[in-house]
Amino acid sequence: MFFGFTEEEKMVQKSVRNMLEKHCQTEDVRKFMEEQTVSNKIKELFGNQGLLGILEPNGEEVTGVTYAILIAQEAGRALLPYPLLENVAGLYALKTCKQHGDLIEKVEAGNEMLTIAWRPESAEAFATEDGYSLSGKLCEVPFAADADQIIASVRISGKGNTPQEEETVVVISKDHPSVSLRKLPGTDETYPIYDVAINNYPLSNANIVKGIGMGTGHQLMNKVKQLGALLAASEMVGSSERALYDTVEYTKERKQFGVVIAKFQALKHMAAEMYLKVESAKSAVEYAAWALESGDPEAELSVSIAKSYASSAAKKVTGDAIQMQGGIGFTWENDMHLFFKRATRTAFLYGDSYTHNEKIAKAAIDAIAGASSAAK
Amino acid sequence: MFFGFTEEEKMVQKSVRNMLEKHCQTEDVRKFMEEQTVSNKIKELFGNQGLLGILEPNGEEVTGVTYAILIAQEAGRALLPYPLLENVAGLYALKTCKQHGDLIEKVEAGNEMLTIAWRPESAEAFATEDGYSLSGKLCEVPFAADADQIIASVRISGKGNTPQEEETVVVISKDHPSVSLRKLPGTDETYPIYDVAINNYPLSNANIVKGIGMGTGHQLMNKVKQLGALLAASEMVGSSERALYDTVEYTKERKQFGVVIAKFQALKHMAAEMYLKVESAKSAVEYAAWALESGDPEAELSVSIAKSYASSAAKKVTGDAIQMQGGIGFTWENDMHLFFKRATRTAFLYGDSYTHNEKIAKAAIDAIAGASSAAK
Amino acid sequence: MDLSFTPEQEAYRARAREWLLENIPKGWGTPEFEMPRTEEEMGKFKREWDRKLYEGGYAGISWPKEYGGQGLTHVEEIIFDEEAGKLNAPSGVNVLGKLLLGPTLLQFGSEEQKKRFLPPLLRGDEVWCQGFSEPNAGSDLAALQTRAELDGDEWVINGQKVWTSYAHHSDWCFVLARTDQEAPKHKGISFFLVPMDSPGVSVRPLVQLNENRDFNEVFFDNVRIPKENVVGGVNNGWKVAMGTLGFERGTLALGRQVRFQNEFNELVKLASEKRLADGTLAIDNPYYRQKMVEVFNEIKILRFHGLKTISQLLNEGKLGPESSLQKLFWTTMHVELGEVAMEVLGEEAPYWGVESVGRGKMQDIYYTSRGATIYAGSTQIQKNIIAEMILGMPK
Amino acid sequence: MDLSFTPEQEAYRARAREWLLENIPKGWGTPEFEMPRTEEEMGKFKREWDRKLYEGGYAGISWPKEYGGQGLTHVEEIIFDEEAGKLNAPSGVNVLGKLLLGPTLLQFGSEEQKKRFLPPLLRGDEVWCQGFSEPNAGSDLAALQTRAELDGDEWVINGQKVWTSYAHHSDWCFVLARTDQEAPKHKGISFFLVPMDSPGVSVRPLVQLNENRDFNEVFFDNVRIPKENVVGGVNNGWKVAMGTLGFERGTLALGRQVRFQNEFNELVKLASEKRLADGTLAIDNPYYRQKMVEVFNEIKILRFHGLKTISQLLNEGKLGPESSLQKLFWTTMHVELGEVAMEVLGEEAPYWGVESVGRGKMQDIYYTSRGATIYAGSTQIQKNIIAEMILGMPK
Repeated sequence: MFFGFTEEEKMVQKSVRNMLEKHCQTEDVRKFMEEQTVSNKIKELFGNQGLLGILEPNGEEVTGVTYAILIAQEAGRALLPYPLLENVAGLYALKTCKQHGDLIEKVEAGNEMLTIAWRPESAEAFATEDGYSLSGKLCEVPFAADADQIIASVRISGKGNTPQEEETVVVISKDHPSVSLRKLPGTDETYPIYDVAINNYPLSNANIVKGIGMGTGHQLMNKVKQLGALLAASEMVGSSERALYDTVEYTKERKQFGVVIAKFQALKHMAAEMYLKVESAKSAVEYAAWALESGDPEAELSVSIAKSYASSAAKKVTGDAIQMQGGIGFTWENDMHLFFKRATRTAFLYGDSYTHNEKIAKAAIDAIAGASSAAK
Repeated sequence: MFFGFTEEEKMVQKSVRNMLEKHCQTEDVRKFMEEQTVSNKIKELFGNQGLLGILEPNGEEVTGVTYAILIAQEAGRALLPYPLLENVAGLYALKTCKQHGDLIEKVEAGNEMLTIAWRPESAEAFATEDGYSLSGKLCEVPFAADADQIIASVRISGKGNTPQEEETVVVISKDHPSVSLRKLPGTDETYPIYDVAINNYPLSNANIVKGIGMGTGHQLMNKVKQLGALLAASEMVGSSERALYDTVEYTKERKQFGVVIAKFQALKHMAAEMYLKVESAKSAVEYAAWALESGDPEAELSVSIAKSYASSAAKKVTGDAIQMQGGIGFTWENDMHLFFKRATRTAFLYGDSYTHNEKIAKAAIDAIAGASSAAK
Repeated sequence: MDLSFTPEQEAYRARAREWLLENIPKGWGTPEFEMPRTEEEMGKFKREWDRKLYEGGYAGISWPKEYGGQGLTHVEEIIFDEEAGKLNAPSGVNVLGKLLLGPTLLQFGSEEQKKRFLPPLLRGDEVWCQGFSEPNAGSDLAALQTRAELDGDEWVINGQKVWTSYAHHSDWCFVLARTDQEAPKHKGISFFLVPMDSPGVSVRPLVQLNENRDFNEVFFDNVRIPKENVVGGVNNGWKVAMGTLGFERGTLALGRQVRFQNEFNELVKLASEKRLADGTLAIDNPYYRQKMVEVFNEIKILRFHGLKTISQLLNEGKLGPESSLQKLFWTTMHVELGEVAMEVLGEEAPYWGVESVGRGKMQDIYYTSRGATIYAGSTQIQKNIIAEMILGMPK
Repeated sequence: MDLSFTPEQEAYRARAREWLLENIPKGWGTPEFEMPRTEEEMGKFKREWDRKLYEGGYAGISWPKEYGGQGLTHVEEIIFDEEAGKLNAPSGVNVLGKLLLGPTLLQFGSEEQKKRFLPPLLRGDEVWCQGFSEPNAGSDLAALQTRAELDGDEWVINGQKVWTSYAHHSDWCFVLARTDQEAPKHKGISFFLVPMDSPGVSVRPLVQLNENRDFNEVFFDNVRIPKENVVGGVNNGWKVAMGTLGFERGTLALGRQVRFQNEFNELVKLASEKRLADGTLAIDNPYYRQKMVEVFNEIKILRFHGLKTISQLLNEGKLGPESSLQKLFWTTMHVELGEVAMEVLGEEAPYWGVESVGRGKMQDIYYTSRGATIYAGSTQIQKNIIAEMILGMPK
């Protein structure tokens, strides 16, 4: 029984934090917001550290999840303008297939960048002479403009009796002429999102990661989505924790009515409630990481709990941080709005609270009800 | 434009408050909780003051609603162990029919007591030689043991093409041998509730208040339920307002850490939020009273808004009052739990928040959606 | 209790509506309408609207005729506000002049001041901004450090203000400054009228988190103004300012309420088109439905509060601390409206586009509502006021 | 991170479960079970259970063998608590002895005290109650006025305690009393062990709002106890008491969590039978469904918090101020559970009967949960502690 982190895990977290405190200050984040191009420095750092390939498939289990949530937490804390989640979860996906060694190497080294199409709307491939031709729309693809390869789950027509069986995970080159992007305007400019339109992309076997009529594509994408949701939850823990602590420090300096405002009980109690939410989200994320890592039967449930709770918590905490800082917290110059907007985006993507709660209801509540009616 | 009360209205409210402050202190309420019998003094007082018959039907409008909410507010403030709502709304029902003059007189004088079956479960009457025979169950009948007459909406079989058309409002004698009672155990012992079972009660024309195959019974009961819900909402305004002010006074006396606890900002802010809720519920009740009184087309909607909002508000305010008073607030000796339990009961009866919100959704939200889709 | 309007008032409403329909710029509120692109053009556009209102007889509706007003009552004022709200009419640039300075001058100003300042204010010739808050005097307004010293016939003002809405469009600013350094902090403050084109006044825009640029910092560097530009007497500025803030918190309730109702209606429209994962519409889903109704109920209750306030103003001529209740209520409700709207949008909440149904309106509510709980007396300050002034809990 | 149990621990779990199944009184938890009718009989029943636990080897699981414990770890303790919780096993009467006094003596007691008091405590021969709070010392515990004065070889205690759970069933009471009137209020307090049958001790039951009669007032009128019945040194009682309260807030988390999970399961059962006005089941209605899941998530997270606490206890040997977080979390969650349960019941919420599905269980949660946010350090006090001790915000 050990609910905590090893010295090695703590060291990795600390080194990522130090690295990002140095190279990803909010000025750097604001610079990204204007230029919308991932800095080479960031790519290089993550490549050099060998952190991106931290997840490894191992049957039903996934190794490295504990490291991954600690790294994602730091990405959230730093408002990292880089698709960390997509590269970490994407590399996991590639590693489930033997033929992508070259790409894996490039991505791990920071020389190529992945992204993931979290919500493929209607992408479907039809057989051609040489393979398949893929067309359709991929929604909510982060950093698509900067990414080199897109991982997506698409249907290959006729390769299964159900849409689910047809689902196949593929990796495609973003720069192919059949691929076009449209940036979705949003408030979180630290993590741009694109719609991707595909018009007759020639798919060959080399593009396949998992699937073709076995339902395994669906299974893999489901696991990748769990990893995405968990890392997103951990990101939110990091960003809301920093919003809380930065705000608490501010209240210790800001004076009104002759005293530092940290002395006002109303603000103390707000801060205590924020702390409660951050710590609770953190426990939920940590537990779910262990569950995924150890192949616990409640792993998927635990991920949904973590994402649902962390989403509500992060919106509330970062919103309250603005309130606690008062007028200054509502200005563009102040960093709080960056945390609030990032938390808001992350809360609604990777499955919002309603969606995960409904999954939980199906898995747990209906089971309890079923057990009790069966017992009668 | 006058959103307020006339001097006369204020005087009536004041006189009821004075009367109840004298004759319905919490010791009196606690005595009722043990004996479960309405005090003759209370019956006599309401009879003498001529307050019970304050509502008068006037086409679609109802006169006297403003007075009625002020009286109900005082009943709530005093935790009055007497079916005020049922007698006021019940007299209104009787007055829509010409033949109940004698009964009206007796009830107004405090010599007989009415109650209302707010949720008739399955009461149905069948034709016999002399009239009809009524059997079935009436749910949630307050003070049934003490009441002389029960007003209920029942179906008269065959007198209409729909159950709604068959609905008929009747008044029946509680003491008839075909009527039996079962007290429902509950936490609010200031307002006991009964299930009433009826087994072949002989209904004659003399029992009819409204209906017999015209759908007018349904309409009347609908109006009576609106009056009940509104008066219940006003009751809750009274009880939560008193819980708030009594608690605020307590915090001005109770000392901890060397100062009166009213100085703690956390308690001040709780009190401010409670005040906001009480005042908002009050505005909603007052507006709805005016709407009913003036036959406003949004009257029914306004009643639902008032009951829904007041229900949530009263539960929260009276619950927070216990919290503000601390350990002493959680004891039986302290009066706060009486307010909390009364507010809880009143919140869930007369239509709970969910039910009224769904009515509002049907009336307003769906209308907005319909208008916008029609506009396309 | 009489919440109906007289036939005369209903006729006024009809005329107001007709005037608005004729005068609101064509296409306003539709995607086709070409909005002014720069802050400067926006200022001009809004001032144009202020001028139209004046010409139409809809400026200073309840103010005395002798100062350029219409000499009607608050009822006509709220009727006009409601109608303007229903049609989502543009707002003018002289909001603070009409809402705050006008009532303040009517209550505390000298006859000369009223005659000099009110008519051009209503005509849209002189736009006003408010110089109250300072970097170190937010919630604790009385801690303000801007100072004014008498030098011959002129006051010399030095200091910095912040959160000054519309300063960049304004001709005048009403400014609180310390005139007695020795007095207790509430007692040495005066209320000044300062031309924005005075030498030494400079304005720096402050961008808000919702990317609005309405707020500014204003710097006063040896700004000289005539001795008589004090309202309500030297060192009496705190009392005047408290009156001003009461106006800020209390009135405008009904016009605002109608605009919230419009926003809510747009949310319902979205919910009636938004398909959930299970294929049903959000509007038919009890979870979203109940949440939306909870907000709807509060929007309605806001109207009731507003009617009560107006009624009190009509019958007693003034507002009490219940204006704090009003401000606390609507700002909290607006945050909830934004949150529920985002929940309804779900995975589409974080981004939007011109082709999306909501056109970013819901996101705008979500972000913008976070400002109103801070400015004009934060939620925390309003709760203090309610606890202390209404419930009598000790400081 | 390793949240699994070893095969040995799993074997312990299986044995514990088996023992519980054999030893929990037959019919316990079913409507047929004949519950003790009087408070006195209830006390006897619970003490009987304490004795059974001792005989079974399930008392003082993590306490040293030399004092009558089992010499195992906190892991076995939580395993037993979880299994007892799953079966809704009865609770004993010596809760405060085991939860608070035992750990306090183990940390602060002399060797003689441990030897004298711990074994009979575990055997169920000596039941303990806690004499901390006073009418004027609730949240401000250090303001206590009960005093103890040395008279020869004895302390003489005078004063009044309140909220003393189980005093009417207890043999001993651990009491905080002031031993130095002159010292600053935290510095003149000592921690005493007082036999309840001493002349001058009297007990008056306090009925709670949920009609429970577990609490009492206890009066000390010239009660004389031996000089050596002080724990942790004279005038050092505040430090000892703070240790005691840490135990109160932090441990027992997992057993409690399982009981909440049981309550939640009963709610789900109700929701799967409760028909709404539109004929559908509450459990299929997204509104109730989402609300229930929100509570479910928090019950699960309570378990994660509990595992973390236990892990800390195992690895670092002590708990920090995060026990406040735990208490704040579960008490708030329990209030929500009660509220959601009542909402699901709807019009049936305010009353119940033996024939109703919930048998009043949900109402019991609704009302009882209002006490836990007050006792053992109210919500407000826990938030103060978190802000000051964890976040470092100044007093």
